[in-house]
Amino acid sequence: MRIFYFGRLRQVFGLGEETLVPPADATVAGLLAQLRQRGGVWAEELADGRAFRVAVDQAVVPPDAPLQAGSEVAIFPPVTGG
Amino acid sequence: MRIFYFGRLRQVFGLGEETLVPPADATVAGLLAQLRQRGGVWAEELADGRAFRVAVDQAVVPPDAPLQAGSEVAIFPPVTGG
Amino acid sequence: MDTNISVAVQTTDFDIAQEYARLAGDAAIGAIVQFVGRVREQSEAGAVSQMTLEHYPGMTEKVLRDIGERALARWHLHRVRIVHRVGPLQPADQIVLVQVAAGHRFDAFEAAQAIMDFLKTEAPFWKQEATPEGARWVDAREHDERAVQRWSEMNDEP
Amino acid sequence: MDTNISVAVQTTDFDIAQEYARLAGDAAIGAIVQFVGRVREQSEAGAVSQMTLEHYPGMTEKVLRDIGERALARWHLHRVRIVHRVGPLQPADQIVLVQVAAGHRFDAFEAAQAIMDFLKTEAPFWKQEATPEGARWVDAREHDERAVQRWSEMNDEP
Repeated sequence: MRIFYFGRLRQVFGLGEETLVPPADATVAGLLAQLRQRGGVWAEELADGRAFRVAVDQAVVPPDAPLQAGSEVAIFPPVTGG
Repeated sequence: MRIFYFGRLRQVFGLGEETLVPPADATVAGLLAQLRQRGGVWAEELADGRAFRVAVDQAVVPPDAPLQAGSEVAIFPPVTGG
Repeated sequence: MDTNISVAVQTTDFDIAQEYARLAGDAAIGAIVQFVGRVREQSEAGAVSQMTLEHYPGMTEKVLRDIGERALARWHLHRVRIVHRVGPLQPADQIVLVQVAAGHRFDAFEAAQAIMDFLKTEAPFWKQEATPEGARWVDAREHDERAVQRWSEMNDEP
Repeated sequence: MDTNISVAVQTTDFDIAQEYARLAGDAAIGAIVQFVGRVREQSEAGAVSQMTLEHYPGMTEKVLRDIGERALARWHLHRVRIVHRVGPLQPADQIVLVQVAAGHRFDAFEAAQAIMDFLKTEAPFWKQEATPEGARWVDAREHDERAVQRWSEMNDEP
Protein backbone atom coordinates (compact mmCIF):
# COMPACT_ATOMS: atom_id res chain seq x y z
CA MET A 1 0.00 0.00 0.00
CA ARG A 2 1.69 3.23 -1.16
CA ILE A 3 1.19 6.38 0.88
CA PHE A 4 1.93 9.88 -0.45
CA TYR A 5 2.28 13.09 1.55
CA PHE A 6 1.85 16.52 -0.03
CA GLY A 7 2.31 20.20 0.71
CA ARG A 8 3.06 21.26 4.25
CA LEU A 9 2.65 17.68 5.55
CA ARG A 10 5.29 16.36 3.15
CA GLN A 11 7.64 19.02 4.45
CA VAL A 12 6.84 18.56 8.16
CA PHE A 13 7.07 14.77 7.92
CA GLY A 14 10.20 15.04 5.80
CA LEU A 15 8.71 12.30 3.64
CA GLY A 16 6.96 12.32 0.27
CA GLU A 17 6.13 8.66 -0.07
CA GLU A 18 6.33 5.34 1.79
CA THR A 19 5.00 1.79 1.52
CA LEU A 20 3.15 0.11 4.40
CA VAL A 21 0.95 -2.92 4.85
CA PRO A 22 -2.72 -2.08 5.47
CA PRO A 23 -3.67 -1.75 9.18
CA ALA A 24 -5.38 -4.62 11.00
CA ASP A 25 -8.87 -3.14 10.56
CA ALA A 26 -8.14 -2.25 6.92
CA THR A 27 -9.60 1.29 7.22
CA VAL A 28 -8.28 4.83 6.87
CA ALA A 29 -8.97 5.40 10.58
CA GLY A 30 -6.77 2.42 11.41
CA LEU A 31 -3.96 3.74 9.25
CA LEU A 32 -4.16 7.18 10.87
CA ALA A 33 -4.05 5.61 14.37
CA GLN A 34 -0.95 3.67 13.34
CA LEU A 35 0.77 6.78 11.97
CA ARG A 36 -0.01 8.77 15.13
CA GLN A 37 1.78 6.10 17.17
CA ARG A 38 5.00 7.33 15.59
CA GLY A 39 4.64 10.32 17.95
CA GLY A 40 6.15 13.79 17.37
CA VAL A 41 4.94 15.61 14.27
CA TRP A 42 2.95 12.55 13.23
CA ALA A 43 0.85 12.57 16.41
CA GLU A 44 0.55 16.34 16.25
CA GLU A 45 -0.37 16.85 12.60
CA LEU A 46 -2.76 13.91 12.36
CA ALA A 47 -4.51 14.58 15.70
CA ASP A 48 -8.31 14.67 15.71
CA GLY A 49 -9.59 18.09 14.77
CA ARG A 50 -6.56 19.00 12.62
CA ALA A 51 -7.41 19.98 9.06
CA PHE A 52 -6.10 17.34 6.67
CA ARG A 53 -7.60 15.17 3.95
CA VAL A 54 -7.13 11.53 3.03
CA ALA A 55 -7.56 10.28 -0.53
CA VAL A 56 -7.74 6.62 -1.48
CA ASP A 57 -7.17 5.81 -5.13
CA GLN A 58 -7.24 9.55 -5.89
CA ALA A 59 -10.61 10.37 -4.34
CA VAL A 60 -11.08 12.06 -0.95
CA VAL A 61 -12.67 9.61 1.51
CA PRO A 62 -14.07 9.57 5.10
CA PRO A 63 -12.20 7.80 7.96
CA ASP A 64 -14.19 4.58 7.67
CA ALA A 65 -13.14 4.06 4.05
CA PRO A 66 -11.61 0.60 3.41
CA LEU A 67 -7.99 -0.01 2.44
CA GLN A 68 -6.43 -2.84 0.48
CA ALA A 69 -2.87 -3.90 -0.18
CA GLY A 70 -3.08 -2.27 -3.63
CA SER A 71 -4.61 1.01 -2.44
CA GLU A 72 -2.96 4.32 -3.31
CA VAL A 73 -3.33 6.53 -0.23
CA ALA A 74 -2.55 10.24 0.04
CA ILE A 75 -2.61 12.47 3.09
CA PHE A 76 -2.52 16.24 2.54
CA PRO A 77 -3.54 19.65 3.92
CA PRO A 78 -6.58 21.51 2.61
CA VAL A 79 -5.92 22.48 -1.00
CA THR A 80 -4.86 26.00 -2.01
CA GLY A 81 -4.65 26.12 -5.81
CA GLY A 82 -6.28 28.49 -8.27
CA MET B 1 -35.15 71.18 -29.83
CA ARG B 2 -33.71 68.20 -31.75
CA ILE B 3 -35.48 64.86 -31.52
CA PHE B 4 -33.86 61.55 -32.52
CA TYR B 5 -35.59 58.24 -33.15
CA PHE B 6 -33.73 54.92 -32.96
CA GLY B 7 -34.16 51.24 -33.72
CA ARG B 8 -37.60 49.96 -34.62
CA LEU B 9 -39.21 53.38 -33.96
CA ARG B 10 -36.88 55.10 -36.45
CA GLN B 11 -37.94 52.55 -39.03
CA VAL B 12 -41.68 52.63 -38.26
CA PHE B 13 -41.76 56.45 -38.19
CA GLY B 14 -39.60 56.60 -41.30
CA LEU B 15 -37.67 59.36 -39.55
CA GLY B 16 -34.31 59.48 -37.73
CA GLU B 17 -34.29 63.09 -36.62
CA GLU B 18 -36.40 66.24 -36.60
CA THR B 19 -36.44 69.68 -34.98
CA LEU B 20 -39.49 70.95 -33.05
CA VAL B 21 -40.23 73.78 -30.64
CA PRO B 22 -40.82 72.57 -27.06
CA PRO B 23 -44.48 71.85 -26.21
CA ALA B 24 -46.58 74.41 -24.31
CA ASP B 25 -46.06 72.69 -20.94
CA ALA B 26 -42.33 72.17 -21.66
CA THR B 27 -42.36 68.53 -20.50
CA VAL B 28 -41.69 65.15 -22.08
CA ALA B 29 -45.35 64.21 -21.50
CA GLY B 30 -46.41 67.30 -23.47
CA LEU B 31 -44.10 66.37 -26.36
CA LEU B 32 -45.44 62.81 -26.45
CA ALA B 33 -49.06 64.10 -26.51
CA GLN B 34 -48.14 66.36 -29.40
CA LEU B 35 -46.51 63.52 -31.35
CA ARG B 36 -49.51 61.22 -30.77
CA GLN B 37 -51.74 63.85 -32.38
CA ARG B 38 -50.02 63.00 -35.66
CA GLY B 39 -52.13 59.82 -35.60
CA GLY B 40 -51.25 56.53 -37.36
CA VAL B 41 -48.03 54.91 -36.24
CA TRP B 42 -47.26 57.87 -33.98
CA ALA B 43 -50.46 57.42 -31.95
CA GLU B 44 -49.98 53.65 -31.96
CA GLU B 45 -46.31 53.38 -31.03
CA LEU B 46 -46.34 56.13 -28.40
CA ALA B 47 -49.64 55.03 -26.76
CA ASP B 48 -49.69 54.66 -22.98
CA GLY B 49 -48.47 51.22 -21.97
CA ARG B 50 -46.22 50.75 -25.03
CA ALA B 51 -42.61 49.98 -24.19
CA PHE B 52 -40.43 52.91 -25.24
CA ARG B 53 -37.91 55.16 -23.51
CA VAL B 54 -37.28 58.89 -23.68
CA ALA B 55 -33.85 60.39 -23.08
CA VAL B 56 -33.20 64.10 -22.60
CA ASP B 57 -29.63 65.24 -23.04
CA GLN B 58 -28.56 61.58 -23.25
CA ALA B 59 -30.08 60.36 -19.98
CA VAL B 60 -33.32 58.38 -19.72
CA VAL B 61 -36.00 60.49 -17.97
CA PRO B 62 -39.59 60.12 -16.66
CA PRO B 63 -42.57 61.78 -18.42
CA ASP B 64 -42.57 64.85 -16.18
CA ALA B 65 -38.99 65.77 -17.12
CA PRO B 66 -38.64 69.36 -18.36
CA LEU B 67 -37.68 70.33 -21.91
CA GLN B 68 -35.95 73.43 -23.20
CA ALA B 69 -35.32 74.83 -26.65
CA GLY B 70 -31.76 73.48 -26.51
CA SER B 71 -32.68 69.99 -25.26
CA GLU B 72 -31.52 66.91 -27.16
CA VAL B 73 -34.42 64.45 -27.02
CA ALA B 74 -34.36 60.80 -28.09
CA ILE B 75 -37.23 58.31 -28.25
CA PHE B 76 -36.37 54.65 -28.63
CA PRO B 77 -37.47 51.05 -27.93
CA PRO B 78 -36.06 49.05 -25.00
CA VAL B 79 -32.37 48.43 -25.68
CA THR B 80 -31.06 45.10 -27.00
CA GLY B 81 -27.26 45.32 -27.15
CA GLY B 82 -24.62 43.04 -25.67
CA MET C 1 -11.35 56.89 -11.09
CA ASP C 2 -11.65 57.57 -14.82
CA THR C 3 -8.18 56.36 -15.65
CA ASN C 4 -9.28 52.85 -14.64
CA ILE C 5 -12.20 52.79 -17.05
CA SER C 6 -11.88 52.57 -20.79
CA VAL C 7 -14.77 52.21 -23.23
CA ALA C 8 -14.98 51.97 -27.02
CA VAL C 9 -17.83 51.76 -29.52
CA GLN C 10 -16.54 50.76 -32.92
CA THR C 11 -17.39 49.07 -36.22
CA THR C 12 -14.04 47.25 -36.28
CA ASP C 13 -13.32 43.99 -34.51
CA PHE C 14 -11.44 43.81 -31.22
CA ASP C 15 -8.58 41.52 -30.25
CA ILE C 16 -8.81 39.88 -26.84
CA ALA C 17 -5.07 39.17 -26.77
CA GLN C 18 -4.30 42.84 -27.31
CA GLU C 19 -6.81 43.85 -24.64
CA TYR C 20 -5.32 41.33 -22.22
CA ALA C 21 -1.77 42.45 -22.97
CA ARG C 22 -2.52 45.86 -21.43
CA LEU C 23 -2.64 44.11 -18.06
CA ALA C 24 0.69 42.33 -18.52
CA GLY C 25 3.17 42.56 -15.67
CA ASP C 26 0.77 44.21 -13.20
CA ALA C 27 1.38 42.11 -10.09
CA ALA C 28 -1.39 43.82 -8.11
CA ILE C 29 -3.89 42.02 -10.36
CA GLY C 30 -4.79 38.54 -9.13
CA ALA C 31 -7.95 37.91 -11.15
CA ILE C 32 -9.07 38.81 -14.65
CA VAL C 33 -12.44 38.05 -16.19
CA GLN C 34 -12.93 38.51 -19.91
CA PHE C 35 -16.43 38.13 -21.24
CA VAL C 36 -17.05 38.01 -24.99
CA GLY C 37 -20.54 38.05 -26.51
CA ARG C 38 -20.81 36.81 -30.09
CA VAL C 39 -23.45 36.61 -32.84
CA ARG C 40 -25.25 33.26 -32.74
CA GLU C 41 -26.45 31.59 -35.91
CA GLN C 42 -29.76 30.86 -34.15
CA SER C 43 -32.08 33.23 -32.32
CA GLU C 44 -35.61 32.75 -30.99
CA ALA C 45 -36.79 33.73 -34.46
CA GLY C 46 -34.75 31.06 -36.25
CA ALA C 47 -31.64 31.16 -38.43
CA VAL C 48 -29.69 34.44 -38.44
CA SER C 49 -27.66 35.27 -41.52
CA GLN C 50 -26.60 38.75 -40.40
CA MET C 51 -27.06 41.09 -37.48
CA THR C 52 -26.91 44.88 -37.59
CA LEU C 53 -26.28 46.93 -34.47
CA GLU C 54 -27.51 50.50 -34.26
CA HIS C 55 -26.66 52.82 -31.37
CA TYR C 56 -27.09 56.37 -30.08
CA PRO C 57 -23.69 58.01 -30.56
CA GLY C 58 -22.66 60.06 -27.56
CA MET C 59 -25.17 58.58 -25.15
CA THR C 60 -23.76 55.08 -25.66
CA GLU C 61 -20.25 56.02 -24.54
CA LYS C 62 -21.70 58.04 -21.64
CA VAL C 63 -23.78 55.11 -20.39
CA LEU C 64 -20.93 52.59 -20.75
CA ARG C 65 -18.57 54.85 -18.81
CA ASP C 66 -21.22 55.38 -16.14
CA ILE C 67 -21.72 51.61 -15.80
CA GLY C 68 -17.97 51.19 -15.40
CA GLU C 69 -17.88 53.89 -12.72
CA ARG C 70 -20.66 52.28 -10.75
CA ALA C 71 -18.78 48.95 -10.86
CA LEU C 72 -15.58 50.62 -9.64
CA ALA C 73 -17.50 52.25 -6.80
CA ARG C 74 -18.99 48.96 -5.65
CA TRP C 75 -16.19 46.40 -6.08
CA HIS C 76 -12.43 46.48 -5.55
CA LEU C 77 -11.28 46.69 -9.16
CA HIS C 78 -8.09 47.74 -10.89
CA ARG C 79 -9.44 48.21 -14.36
CA VAL C 80 -12.63 48.00 -16.41
CA ARG C 81 -12.65 47.85 -20.19
CA ILE C 82 -15.81 47.71 -22.31
CA VAL C 83 -15.74 47.41 -26.11
CA HIS C 84 -18.95 47.16 -28.15
CA ARG C 85 -19.24 46.87 -31.90
CA VAL C 86 -21.89 48.47 -34.12
CA GLY C 87 -22.84 48.05 -37.76
CA PRO C 88 -23.31 44.82 -39.72
CA LEU C 89 -22.00 41.60 -38.13
CA GLN C 90 -21.98 37.94 -39.21
CA PRO C 91 -22.63 34.78 -37.16
CA ALA C 92 -19.65 34.00 -34.86
CA ASP C 93 -18.48 37.62 -35.00
CA GLN C 94 -17.59 39.24 -31.70
CA ILE C 95 -20.09 41.84 -30.44
CA VAL C 96 -18.97 42.88 -26.99
CA LEU C 97 -15.99 42.55 -24.64
CA VAL C 98 -16.12 43.20 -20.91
CA GLN C 99 -12.76 42.88 -19.22
CA VAL C 100 -12.40 43.34 -15.47
CA ALA C 101 -9.13 43.14 -13.54
CA ALA C 102 -9.18 42.88 -9.75
CA GLY C 103 -7.17 41.67 -6.80
CA HIS C 104 -9.54 38.79 -6.15
CA ARG C 105 -11.85 36.61 -8.19
CA PHE C 106 -15.14 37.40 -6.43
CA ASP C 107 -14.84 41.08 -7.34
CA ALA C 108 -13.82 40.34 -10.93
CA PHE C 109 -16.64 37.85 -11.56
CA GLU C 110 -19.42 39.88 -9.93
CA ALA C 111 -18.39 43.14 -11.56
CA ALA C 112 -18.17 41.57 -15.04
CA GLN C 113 -21.63 40.04 -14.65
CA ALA C 114 -23.15 43.25 -13.32
CA ILE C 115 -21.59 45.29 -16.13
CA MET C 116 -23.11 42.94 -18.71
CA ASP C 117 -26.51 43.04 -16.99
CA PHE C 118 -26.49 46.85 -16.97
CA LEU C 119 -25.20 47.06 -20.53
CA LYS C 120 -28.05 44.80 -21.68
CA THR C 121 -30.71 46.99 -20.05
CA GLU C 122 -29.28 50.54 -20.21
CA ALA C 123 -26.84 51.00 -23.08
CA PRO C 124 -28.60 52.36 -26.18
CA PHE C 125 -27.92 49.61 -28.71
CA TRP C 126 -30.54 47.97 -30.92
CA LYS C 127 -30.13 44.73 -32.82
CA GLN C 128 -31.76 43.89 -36.11
CA GLU C 129 -31.46 40.31 -37.38
CA ALA C 130 -31.64 39.16 -40.98
CA THR C 131 -33.61 35.88 -41.03
CA PRO C 132 -35.15 33.76 -43.82
CA GLU C 133 -38.43 35.60 -43.08
CA GLY C 134 -36.77 39.00 -43.48
CA ALA C 135 -35.29 41.62 -41.16
CA ARG C 136 -36.50 41.64 -37.57
CA TRP C 137 -35.77 43.94 -34.64
CA VAL C 138 -34.75 41.90 -31.63
CA ASP C 139 -37.10 42.25 -28.64
CA ALA C 140 -35.80 43.18 -25.20
CA ARG C 141 -35.81 40.14 -22.94
CA GLU C 142 -37.51 39.98 -19.61
CA HIS C 143 -34.78 37.86 -18.06
CA ASP C 144 -32.29 40.66 -18.68
CA GLU C 145 -34.56 42.99 -16.71
CA ARG C 146 -34.71 40.46 -13.88
CA ALA C 147 -30.96 39.85 -13.95
CA VAL C 148 -30.20 43.51 -13.40
CA GLN C 149 -32.24 43.52 -10.17
CA ARG C 150 -29.47 41.46 -8.57
CA TRP C 151 -27.33 44.55 -8.29
CA SER C 152 -29.91 46.88 -6.76
CA GLU C 153 -27.30 48.97 -4.94
CA MET C 154 -25.81 49.85 -8.30
CA ASN C 155 -29.17 51.27 -9.42
CA ASP C 156 -28.87 54.17 -7.02
CA GLU C 157 -27.35 56.66 -9.35
CA PRO C 158 -26.41 60.10 -8.00
CA MET D 1 -19.51 14.62 -22.83
CA ASP D 2 -15.74 14.22 -22.53
CA THR D 3 -15.01 15.75 -25.89
CA ASN D 4 -16.31 19.08 -24.54
CA ILE D 5 -13.93 19.12 -21.59
CA SER D 6 -10.23 19.67 -21.83
CA VAL D 7 -7.85 19.98 -18.87
CA ALA D 8 -4.11 20.51 -18.57
CA VAL D 9 -1.66 20.68 -15.67
CA GLN D 10 1.67 22.05 -16.81
CA THR D 11 4.80 23.94 -15.77
CA THR D 12 4.76 26.01 -18.95
CA ASP D 13 2.73 29.17 -19.44
CA PHE D 14 -0.57 29.23 -21.36
CA ASP D 15 -1.73 31.68 -24.03
CA ILE D 16 -5.28 32.96 -23.67
CA ALA D 17 -5.43 34.00 -27.33
CA GLN D 18 -4.51 30.49 -28.44
CA GLU D 19 -7.09 29.00 -26.06
CA TYR D 20 -9.71 31.41 -27.37
CA ALA D 21 -8.82 30.67 -31.00
CA ARG D 22 -10.07 27.10 -30.54
CA LEU D 23 -13.58 28.56 -30.36
CA ALA D 24 -13.23 30.65 -33.51
CA GLY D 25 -16.00 30.41 -36.06
CA ASP D 26 -18.36 28.37 -33.87
CA ALA D 27 -21.62 30.26 -34.35
CA ALA D 28 -23.50 28.19 -31.77
CA ILE D 29 -21.42 29.96 -29.10
CA GLY D 30 -22.92 33.24 -27.94
CA ALA D 31 -20.98 33.76 -24.72
CA ILE D 32 -17.41 33.06 -23.63
CA VAL D 33 -15.96 33.67 -20.18
CA GLN D 34 -12.23 33.50 -19.64
CA PHE D 35 -11.02 33.66 -16.08
CA VAL D 36 -7.30 34.04 -15.40
CA GLY D 37 -5.80 33.83 -11.91
CA ARG D 38 -2.34 35.32 -11.47
CA VAL D 39 0.36 35.53 -8.80
CA ARG D 40 -0.03 38.71 -6.74
CA GLU D 41 2.97 40.53 -5.35
CA GLN D 42 1.12 40.84 -2.02
CA SER D 43 -0.55 38.15 0.05
CA GLU D 44 -1.96 38.23 3.58
CA ALA D 45 1.57 37.45 4.75
CA GLY D 46 3.17 40.40 2.96
CA ALA D 47 5.37 40.73 -0.10
CA VAL D 48 5.68 37.63 -2.30
CA SER D 49 8.85 37.23 -4.34
CA GLN D 50 8.04 33.76 -5.71
CA MET D 51 5.30 31.16 -5.48
CA THR D 52 5.74 27.43 -5.93
CA LEU D 53 2.79 25.20 -6.77
CA GLU D 54 2.86 21.52 -5.84
CA HIS D 55 0.17 19.05 -6.93
CA TYR D 56 -0.83 15.39 -6.81
CA PRO D 57 -0.17 14.09 -10.32
CA GLY D 58 -2.98 11.90 -11.57
CA MET D 59 -5.53 12.96 -8.99
CA THR D 60 -5.29 16.60 -10.11
CA GLU D 61 -6.30 15.84 -13.69
CA LYS D 62 -9.04 13.50 -12.46
CA VAL D 63 -10.54 16.14 -10.17
CA LEU D 64 -10.36 18.90 -12.80
CA ARG D 65 -12.07 16.70 -15.36
CA ASP D 66 -14.72 15.75 -12.83
CA ILE D 67 -15.38 19.41 -12.02
CA GLY D 68 -15.77 20.10 -15.74
CA GLU D 69 -18.21 17.21 -16.10
CA ARG D 70 -20.34 18.44 -13.22
CA ALA D 71 -20.49 21.89 -14.82
CA LEU D 72 -21.53 20.40 -18.17
CA ALA D 73 -24.25 18.41 -16.43
CA ARG D 74 -25.67 21.47 -14.70
CA TRP D 75 -25.43 24.27 -17.27
CA HIS D 76 -25.91 24.45 -21.02
CA LEU D 77 -22.29 24.62 -22.13
CA HIS D 78 -20.46 23.96 -25.37
CA ARG D 79 -16.97 23.65 -24.03
CA VAL D 80 -14.96 23.78 -20.81
CA ARG D 81 -11.21 24.25 -20.70
CA ILE D 82 -9.14 24.29 -17.50
CA VAL D 83 -5.39 24.90 -17.46
CA HIS D 84 -3.40 25.06 -14.21
CA ARG D 85 0.31 25.62 -13.83
CA VAL D 86 2.61 23.98 -11.29
CA GLY D 87 6.20 24.62 -10.24
CA PRO D 88 7.88 27.95 -9.49
CA LEU D 89 6.06 31.13 -10.54
CA GLN D 90 6.84 34.85 -10.25
CA PRO D 91 4.52 37.77 -9.39
CA ALA D 92 2.20 38.62 -12.33
CA ASP D 93 2.65 35.11 -13.77
CA GLN D 94 -0.49 33.31 -14.85
CA ILE D 95 -1.58 30.42 -12.60
CA VAL D 96 -4.93 29.20 -13.86
CA LEU D 97 -7.26 29.59 -16.83
CA VAL D 98 -10.91 28.62 -16.83
CA GLN D 99 -12.58 29.09 -20.21
CA VAL D 100 -16.26 28.37 -20.65
CA ALA D 101 -18.19 28.68 -23.93
CA ALA D 102 -21.99 28.62 -23.91
CA GLY D 103 -25.01 29.75 -25.86
CA HIS D 104 -25.92 32.37 -23.28
CA ARG D 105 -24.07 34.51 -20.76
CA PHE D 106 -25.80 33.31 -17.59
CA ASP D 107 -24.58 29.77 -18.18
CA ALA D 108 -21.07 30.86 -19.07
CA PHE D 109 -20.66 33.16 -16.03
CA GLU D 110 -22.15 30.79 -13.47
CA ALA D 111 -20.26 27.76 -14.73
CA ALA D 112 -16.92 29.61 -14.76
CA GLN D 113 -17.47 30.82 -11.19
CA ALA D 114 -18.55 27.40 -9.97
CA ILE D 115 -15.56 25.72 -11.63
CA MET D 116 -13.20 28.14 -9.88
CA ASP D 117 -14.95 27.62 -6.53
CA PHE D 118 -14.66 23.84 -6.86
CA LEU D 119 -11.09 24.02 -8.09
CA LYS D 120 -10.14 26.13 -5.06
CA THR D 121 -11.62 23.60 -2.62
CA GLU D 122 -11.16 20.22 -4.33
CA ALA D 123 -8.24 20.19 -6.76
CA PRO D 124 -5.05 18.93 -5.05
CA PHE D 125 -2.75 21.93 -5.46
CA TRP D 126 -0.70 23.51 -2.68
CA LYS D 127 0.92 26.92 -2.80
CA GLN D 128 4.11 27.88 -1.05
CA GLU D 129 5.09 31.56 -1.02
CA ALA D 130 8.57 32.98 -0.70
CA THR D 131 8.33 36.08 1.51
CA PRO D 132 10.93 38.28 3.26
CA GLU D 133 10.31 36.12 6.37
CA GLY D 134 11.01 32.91 4.46
CA ALA D 135 8.93 30.25 2.74
CA ARG D 136 5.33 29.86 3.89
CA TRP D 137 2.62 27.40 2.92
CA VAL D 138 -0.55 29.27 2.01
CA ASP D 139 -3.52 28.48 4.27
CA ALA D 140 -6.86 27.38 2.85
CA ARG D 141 -9.36 30.22 3.06
CA GLU D 142 -12.70 29.97 4.73
CA HIS D 143 -14.40 32.16 2.15
CA ASP D 144 -13.52 29.65 -0.54
CA GLU D 145 -15.33 26.98 1.50
CA ARG D 146 -18.35 29.26 1.79
CA ALA D 147 -18.27 30.18 -1.89
CA VAL D 148 -18.52 26.57 -2.96
CA GLN D 149 -21.76 26.13 -0.99
CA ARG D 150 -23.49 28.28 -3.62
CA TRP D 151 -23.49 25.35 -6.01
CA SER D 152 -24.86 22.70 -3.67
CA GLU D 153 -26.48 20.70 -6.46
CA MET D 154 -23.04 20.22 -7.96
CA ASN D 155 -21.85 18.63 -4.71
CA ASP D 156 -23.99 15.58 -5.28
CA GLU D 157 -21.47 13.41 -6.95
CA PRO D 158 -22.52 9.97 -8.18
